[in-house]
Amino acid sequence: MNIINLTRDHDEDFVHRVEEESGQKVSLCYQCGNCTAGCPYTFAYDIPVSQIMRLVQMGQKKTVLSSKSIWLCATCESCTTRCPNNIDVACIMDVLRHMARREGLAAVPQVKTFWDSFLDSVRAHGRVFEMGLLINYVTKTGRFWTDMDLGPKILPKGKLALKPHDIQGKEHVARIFERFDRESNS
Amino acid sequence: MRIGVFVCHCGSNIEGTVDTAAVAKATLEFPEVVYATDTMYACSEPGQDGIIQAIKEKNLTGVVVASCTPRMHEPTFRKAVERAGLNRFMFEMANIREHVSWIGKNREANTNKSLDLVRIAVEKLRRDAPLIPSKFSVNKRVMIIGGGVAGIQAALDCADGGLQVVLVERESTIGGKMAKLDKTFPTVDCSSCILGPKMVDVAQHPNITLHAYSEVDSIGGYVGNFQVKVKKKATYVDWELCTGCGACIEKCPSKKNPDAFNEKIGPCTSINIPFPQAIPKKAYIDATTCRQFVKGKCGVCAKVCPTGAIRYDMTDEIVTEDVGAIVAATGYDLFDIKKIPEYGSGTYPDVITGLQYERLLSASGPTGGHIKRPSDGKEPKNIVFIQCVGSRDKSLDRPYCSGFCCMYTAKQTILTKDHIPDSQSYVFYMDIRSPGKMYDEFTRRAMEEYGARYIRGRVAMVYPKGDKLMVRGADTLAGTQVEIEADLVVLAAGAEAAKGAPQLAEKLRISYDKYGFFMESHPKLKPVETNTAGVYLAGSCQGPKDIPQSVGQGSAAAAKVLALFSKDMLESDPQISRVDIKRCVGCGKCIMTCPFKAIKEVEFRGQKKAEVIETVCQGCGICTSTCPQGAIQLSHFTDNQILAEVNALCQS
Amino acid sequence: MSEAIAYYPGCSGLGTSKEYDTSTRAVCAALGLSLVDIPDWSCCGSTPAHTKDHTLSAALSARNLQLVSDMGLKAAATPCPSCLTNLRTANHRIEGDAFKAKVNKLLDDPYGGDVNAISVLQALVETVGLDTIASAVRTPLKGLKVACYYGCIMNRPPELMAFDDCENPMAMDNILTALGATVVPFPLKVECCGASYGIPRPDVVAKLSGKLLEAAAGLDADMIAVACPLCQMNLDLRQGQINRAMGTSYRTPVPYFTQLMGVALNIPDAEIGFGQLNVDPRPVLSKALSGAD
Amino acid sequence: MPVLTGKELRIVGFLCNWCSYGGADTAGVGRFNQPTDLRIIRVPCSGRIDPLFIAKTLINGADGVLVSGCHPRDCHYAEGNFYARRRLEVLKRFLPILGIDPGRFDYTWVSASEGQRWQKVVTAFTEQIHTLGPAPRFDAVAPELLAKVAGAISQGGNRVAA
Repeated sequence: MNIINLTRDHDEDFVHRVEEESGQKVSLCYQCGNCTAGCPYTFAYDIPVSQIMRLVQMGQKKTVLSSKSIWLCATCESCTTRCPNNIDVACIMDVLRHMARREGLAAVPQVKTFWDSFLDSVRAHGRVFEMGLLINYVTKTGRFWTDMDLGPKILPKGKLALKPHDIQGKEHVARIFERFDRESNS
Repeated sequence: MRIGVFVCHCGSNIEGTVDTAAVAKATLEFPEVVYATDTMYACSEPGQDGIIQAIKEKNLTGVVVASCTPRMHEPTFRKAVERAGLNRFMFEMANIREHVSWIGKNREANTNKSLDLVRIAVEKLRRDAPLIPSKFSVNKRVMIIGGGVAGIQAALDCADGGLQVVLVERESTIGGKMAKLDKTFPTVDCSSCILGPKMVDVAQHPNITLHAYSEVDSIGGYVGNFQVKVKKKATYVDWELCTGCGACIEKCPSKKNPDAFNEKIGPCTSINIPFPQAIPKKAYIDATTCRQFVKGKCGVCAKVCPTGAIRYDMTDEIVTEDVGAIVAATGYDLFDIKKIPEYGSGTYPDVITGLQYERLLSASGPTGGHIKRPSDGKEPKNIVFIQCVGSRDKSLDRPYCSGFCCMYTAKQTILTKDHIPDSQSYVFYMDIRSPGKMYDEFTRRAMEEYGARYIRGRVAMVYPKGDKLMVRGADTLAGTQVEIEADLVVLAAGAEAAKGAPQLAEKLRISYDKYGFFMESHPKLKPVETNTAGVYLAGSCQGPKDIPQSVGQGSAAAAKVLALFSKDMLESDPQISRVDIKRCVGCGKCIMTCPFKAIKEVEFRGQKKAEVIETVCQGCGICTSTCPQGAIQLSHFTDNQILAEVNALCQS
Repeated sequence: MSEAIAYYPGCSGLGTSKEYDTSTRAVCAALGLSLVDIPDWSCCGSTPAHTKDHTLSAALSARNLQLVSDMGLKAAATPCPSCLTNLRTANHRIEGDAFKAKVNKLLDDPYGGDVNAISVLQALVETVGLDTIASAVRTPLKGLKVACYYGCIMNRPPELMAFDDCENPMAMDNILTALGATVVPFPLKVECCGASYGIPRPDVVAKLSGKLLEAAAGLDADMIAVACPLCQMNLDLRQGQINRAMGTSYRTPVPYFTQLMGVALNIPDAEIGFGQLNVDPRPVLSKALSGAD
Repeated sequence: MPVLTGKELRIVGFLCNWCSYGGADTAGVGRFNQPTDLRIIRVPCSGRIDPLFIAKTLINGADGVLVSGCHPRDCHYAEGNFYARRRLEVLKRFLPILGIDPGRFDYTWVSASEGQRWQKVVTAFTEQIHTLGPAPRFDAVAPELLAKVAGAISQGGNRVAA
């Protein structure tokens, strides 16, 4: 286990960024563990959410942003709802993902790929084209076995349209993404 | 007037951000200021001597001290100037610590502001007149409100000190929360064995009058002479005749009412005596469940009562008690665990409070001291204790620590092992708070000798699975989620202010905090006094306390009352309203607005005039701002004085 | 007839949760709740958008809220909790002027922040009301034992969603009770099913949804009624995957609550769309309703 | 020099001894930083505050006046703050007649335990006055007008009459 030198390795700027972007005060956390206790994903996390909060308090930017946990949080709001100090923990997890993206980190790449595929679909069609999303995801990850078993169950029901329902104003939606890209790069 | 100004450094507390020497020097420009100096600690012995010496040497006739809040040291300095031969009301303070040096670090602004505050103190002092207090007699009876262990202790100490005591208790028996406990920490003493004799002492003490099943209705008067109206709620039993034999309870056909004494985990009859050691041991009828009241017919208790004590037509009665001092010892109530639905309280019967668990442990409880879980009466093997339920929780507006839960939970794990040797206790905690003599050792014993498994973390939810309760929590030390299949879940419900506490505080004219706990006069130095003279506090009504702390406060409050009553006459505060009868037109508006009925109408040369009753006036000044003529003036807060302060601040 | 509410079906309503959309429309029409389609609505961004950026997420939602405003309406209802969360979060964040300006910078038509978003479930309980629902019942669901599962974000966090109890919501329970069904006290009403991890992390869904199926079976529920397309897909379509992963053999029908309302209100089968589900509820349903147990 | 020119404005507070003065003390003990503009005049009870004090303070050149007493029902003198509330409400309505921006006066309730609340109150009120800026200089207000206002307010202050 690494020794953390608290005089040198405490990234106060990181703490401030998290607080600013989430609107939450991380010093309110007294480490009761209620978030970890209620989190349905604790079993899948590499760092339990209460320790993510602790590491944020300690300014451990690299450890936090490289964790798998931040990509496995489903924003189910269990932590936020039950936090005795009214900290919006789920929002902090969201913000940590934003920061990880900016640092080019994604410890669970297939989750990021799936989300990106989803947004690509929205950008192209104005709405999610589910079949296209799946094909896009499978192509990007090379996980060709993904949900193959579900095909026979779902295709005959006509639920998965084979062609996208583009909306008329899809350019409006595309422009939202374009402006967003421009704003984030400026 | 010859005024001296003393600007205190208060060590570095003031001097750190205020140039006290510059303030002192500048005040010499103020009218009638003939002497000014800065001083290290004005309240210390050399500091006070310096003031006295200056008064004598410089022939000062008035003194301003610029230091801390007058709420702290005004009496100290008034005594000092009196020792130097001045009238003690020829003194004013400027609060340059709490209101200046402690709330900002800008030395220039603070120095400037301090000078302003001295300026208004000087202007006020220039218009002060010497005042002489008058004396009034004291009624040496004391009322104790609340018959828990704090109130019992206060009552016994006052009564042993020779005072007449009136003890008022809301329930039908005294004993409070302590009477419900099985054992006490850290000695594992039997609670009713140590409290019971004290309760008997109350009953037998010739100096104590007990009004049980009674509540304070209204309070009038002031220190030394309060009039308290006490509502004696109808018990429907003539307590003069009731012998406490229990025949009525045996025969009462309404047997399935939730028993408040047993924290509603057991049934009781509509006519009841809460527990065997009850004081007074008298029966009372709960009219909300009694068949005679609900259905209009029954009458069984009246038939079986050997002394004919049942009175269905009894009504509430008001009695007036005249007392000279009041001790509030109204205790606390438990946090309502239903406010945390994820723990399933209210939904799952086997999720209970710590106090309910005490009743399950107690030999006089509903299970005769056998731990049986409420749902099916089975003996639980895995028992989960959850701490801080309604404590240290901002989201529930209960950010404070209730103080005693850590200790009673440790005790309960020990008792659980004693009752059920093959049981396993689990305790979810955030921090163990055990600062008391033998307290921490006690929690260690629970773990080391009794094998209680302590888990550092909170519980997110409790849900049923078969006949078990799944407890899902976290072990933050291991960094993992944990699950326990529990048979019984005990919630360490936090303490909150007793129901009705704010209303009682308003009757007593004392302050309470945002949670309903009563405010002491000073958090460190006047823990049992209030800001209302003659009203004292004891026990958990001021904030959560364990038994020894409550008992200590009961004795402390008694000592305060005994000290107050050691004098036959009290001095009234002379800062009261006075009528200029030349200006008074007898309109009577002041009489109507005075909250204390301290102004009366008198005839003066055939004309109606107002007159202030000196010892009744409390000095609020409402009359002064009501009087259309400016004829009634509150001494030391006259219109002229306040306007002089205003002008001093507005001059540029 | 109550005031019209704009209707936002959400992307899955056109695909994987078609039957939720058709049954919702049919039930609301039968109960006199007027839902008006939002012309040319677009995706709210769902989870992927808010995990990328809050301004982007709010802009994708705000485009739709502004379309509602253009219709002259003040409220939009959506059957999908994920859409609902995004629409409500956008509204909440836009209360801050700085954030609002950032969002409007991304939009063609700026959004004023004047449209409230609610769930179809809330509209049914609060606008239509339980009494009206009860009196519209033609085929009472007597004998049917249902576990109501709300999903994790229909009611959470309570400050944002401002509807029903966040730990023990009762809206769906009350509706099904009004339909004549027996509702079991399902303790995991708001536990997460695994959400959108079905594709990237099916193991996670198997574990979480498996727990829900187990709890419902433990209470002898005939079926689990749901209100969320994602929950439905995880519990129903992936039930086979779950069984394989957990070594179980559940065949628990997981209909939308609006489908069960459709049965009680005698809505035509085509609009109820039971045939669209993986585990067909009809056998269990007819068995329960016929009283043969 | 009563205030620091260019930095501070002239703000006068009237605080009851038992609650708000204590609350300001609690704020000090807790080291809750506050702007330095406010000067506090201690009175026993908010019921002692004659609305004319406030009018005169504003007319004499103060930029703002803040009154604070015990929370309703928590008055040390039982009902002083009820009288205060009635009178101060009336005063608020009369300030524009005197040509005074009503934003320059406010009243609030702060208990002795509410140090943090006091900090917030002082900070917010000081900001409010700084937003309004220095008060315009008054040419002498006609004494008859002041007397008229005084009469109206004292009517409002009398429970029986009102």
